[in-house]
Amino acid sequence: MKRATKVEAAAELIPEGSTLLIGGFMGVGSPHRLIDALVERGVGGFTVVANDTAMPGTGIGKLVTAGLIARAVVSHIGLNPETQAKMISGEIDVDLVPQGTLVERIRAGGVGLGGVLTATGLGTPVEEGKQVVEVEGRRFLLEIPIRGDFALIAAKSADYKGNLEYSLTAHNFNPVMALAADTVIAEPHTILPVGAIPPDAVKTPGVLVDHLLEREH
Amino acid sequence: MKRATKVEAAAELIPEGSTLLIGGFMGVGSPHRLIDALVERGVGGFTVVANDTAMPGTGIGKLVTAGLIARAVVSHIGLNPETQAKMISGEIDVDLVPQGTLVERIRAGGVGLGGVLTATGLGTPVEEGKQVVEVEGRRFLLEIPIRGDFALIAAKSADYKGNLEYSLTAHNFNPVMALAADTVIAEPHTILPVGAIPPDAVKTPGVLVDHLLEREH
Amino acid sequence: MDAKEIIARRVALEVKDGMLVNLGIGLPSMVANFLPDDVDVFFQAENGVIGLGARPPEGMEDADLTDAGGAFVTAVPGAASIDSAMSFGLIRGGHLDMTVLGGLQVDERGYLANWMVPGKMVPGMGGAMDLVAGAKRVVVAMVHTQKGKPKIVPECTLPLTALRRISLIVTEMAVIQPTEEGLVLREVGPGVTVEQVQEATSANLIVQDVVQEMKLA
Amino acid sequence: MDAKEIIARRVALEVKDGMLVNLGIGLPSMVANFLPDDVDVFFQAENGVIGLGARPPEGMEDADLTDAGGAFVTAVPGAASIDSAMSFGLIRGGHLDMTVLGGLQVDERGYLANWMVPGKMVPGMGGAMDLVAGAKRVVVAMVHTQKGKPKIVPECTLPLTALRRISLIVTEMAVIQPTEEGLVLREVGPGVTVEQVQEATSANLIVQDVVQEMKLA
Repeated sequence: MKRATKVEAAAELIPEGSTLLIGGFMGVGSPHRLIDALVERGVGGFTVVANDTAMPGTGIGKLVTAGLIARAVVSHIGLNPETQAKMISGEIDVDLVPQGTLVERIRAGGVGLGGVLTATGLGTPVEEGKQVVEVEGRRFLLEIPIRGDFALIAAKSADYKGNLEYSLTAHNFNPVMALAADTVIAEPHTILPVGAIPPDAVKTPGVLVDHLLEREH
Repeated sequence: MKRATKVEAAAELIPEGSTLLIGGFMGVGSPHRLIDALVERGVGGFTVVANDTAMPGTGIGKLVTAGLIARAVVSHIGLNPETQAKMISGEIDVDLVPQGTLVERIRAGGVGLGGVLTATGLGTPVEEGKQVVEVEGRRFLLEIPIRGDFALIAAKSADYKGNLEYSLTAHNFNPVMALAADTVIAEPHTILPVGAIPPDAVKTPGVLVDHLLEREH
Repeated sequence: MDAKEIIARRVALEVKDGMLVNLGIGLPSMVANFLPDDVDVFFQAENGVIGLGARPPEGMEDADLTDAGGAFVTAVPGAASIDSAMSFGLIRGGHLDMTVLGGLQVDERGYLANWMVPGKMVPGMGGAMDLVAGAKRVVVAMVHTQKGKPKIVPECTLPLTALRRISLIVTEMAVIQPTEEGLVLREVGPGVTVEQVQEATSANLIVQDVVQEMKLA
Repeated sequence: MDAKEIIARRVALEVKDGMLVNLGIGLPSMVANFLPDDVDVFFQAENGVIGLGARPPEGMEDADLTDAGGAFVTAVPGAASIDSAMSFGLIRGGHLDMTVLGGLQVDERGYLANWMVPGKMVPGMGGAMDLVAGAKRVVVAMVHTQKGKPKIVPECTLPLTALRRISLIVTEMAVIQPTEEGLVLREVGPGVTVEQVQEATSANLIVQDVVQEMKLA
């Protein structure tokens, strides 16, 4: 059983310089209350692994504005001019990863694979510095796992065992990130009694979740 | 939209010598009506990729008894003495693959990865003939994708778009196999009207399913 | 009819019944407006929905249902929610029948560059590299020239998106098919001559006997 | 108390509150019967359920809810259904706190052989290789000797299950901990002497000053 945590207490768990896997796609399905609490607290130097940095004023964009990100491993920063400016000024080190490769690298980190082979990125700048492996005459890039110290994920609902359900396009990176961090903090919209989520509806088993945020007021 | 197919017509689609991915774990979650139709029809020489060969009289065990399997790529044959006897007599060529590696190889085949690296099997007979890849000082086996000509899968329910839901431990290999074959034939217990399965409950999107078996009578 | 509408209408004719299609943000997304009523397709957005529908009526938006550009959408009956691993599993695994993307350059090899202009625009590749590497058909929908400068060039000077020959280029001036032999001019735009296309194109175009005028949906 | 009950009771003491535990078929599955009431654990079966419960009352079996041996089970409140990819993702990814398996041989390196006897028994490795390679703790539960022949040996003569030093051996005669230095005898069974353990063991045992008698749950 997991007692629900106050958002400020959850933010306090995260030391300066941690690697954070943060769910969401352009802010949809991001853990917004946790992000606000991190901004409020002001401790940073984070490496953030996420699909994107959203827009200024939204989701991960707030962490960018607050200057809490030292490094971003993302597929896209096109809609956040602040991230682009901070990349050019050298304030944020940006590592661009193809979206499908990013999610597979995080999955590999979560399910104990030593790496995966993909044709995505061959013949592009993504290939630089990577091992190329040939399988049955075809060339592939070897992409290695990514793990986080913390995964900060959002969910539609949880139960007090930590089982999670997600909603529509708010799934995105959340279920995979729940596998790939030492400590998983989940921010559900609502928390249900144990037994209220049918086994077949669970997308993230509660055993993966370390901390559950209090439900919204 | 997919018109539901009679089981005999579905079995007729499958040529002699095809590679079949067949869902199920000790017969639980196997496409039992399809298997019965294949036995009835008697065309064989199949390569069967599955978790196991169940028991005589159950699921894939019926294909073994009927002599329709030329090669089996499975993790376990311990509970089917017929498979063991046919392996020893040379009638069935058995390729034993660790269960977690088997499901990742099928997934790789389905999601377009050129292979995955795993520590499972290192230092065991599974390592024989395989490429060993070093990543950050650790050794891994390179395991290559598996695909089928057909995937024969079972589901709890479908809609007429082919969207599938699964039940409890009848999930097992079915959702992954649905990704990894040229032609996917799904055998649901029931078929619902389009729209009756909520988007968040769909585990296999209908776009992956080519043929839907008529519901049970 | 403006250039973008010509392009969108022509691309719409490439969409066939039963396809799973991904439309990029911007011009490509206009294609959905010009599909014949009898074409039954599923639109996929890489952020995780199969069965993307039109914009919702005002007041009926859902924060958890957006397209890959973050715009509110609806879900058609039979839609499925998927996470990013499944979304890109479908893309990279060849389950996507067609993707329509914008382009900065396409060259005589049929290679596309569409994700960065070094020193000027580094938005990140997002899902583009996976889409181009993995989709069954890749259709590039773009205006023929950029400020008078040809975008269809002998060899891309911008970083490539993938080492994969795309399937078709549709501009307001021409339909061009990359082949092993080079770029074949298939159709010209309304009122456009072959000579005008050649003038606006720095790549060599293979002109066969019959070059038809575009049909428009 | 027979040998198997001694082993099961002793292993039960290794199960701590909050753990995710996989129990193998046969002897290991008996461990569930001896857990203290105040220990809140989830049992996982590799065929795809987290939160395995006791056998159902007669007439309340469900064909889609079995353990990895195919026996009918129930699901506790808060259970989750998972497919084989997730099941082995949890196992290989280090999310399983403990696995209890049977053994044919364990050697001074702490290596386990438990899946085949060449020329005699080739059931396949099933999930054993992934479990031993991936679980946080691997406990081998087995009778101390096989027809009088030691099973704890200097070096395994049977094919290994994994290149991983297991965590603990529990027999009816002893609790032995494999370490970098070798096999340390931690406890003796009820009424068993250190000398009797040494006689029944062909591997070298490190015997420290204090060897306690097993406590039994």
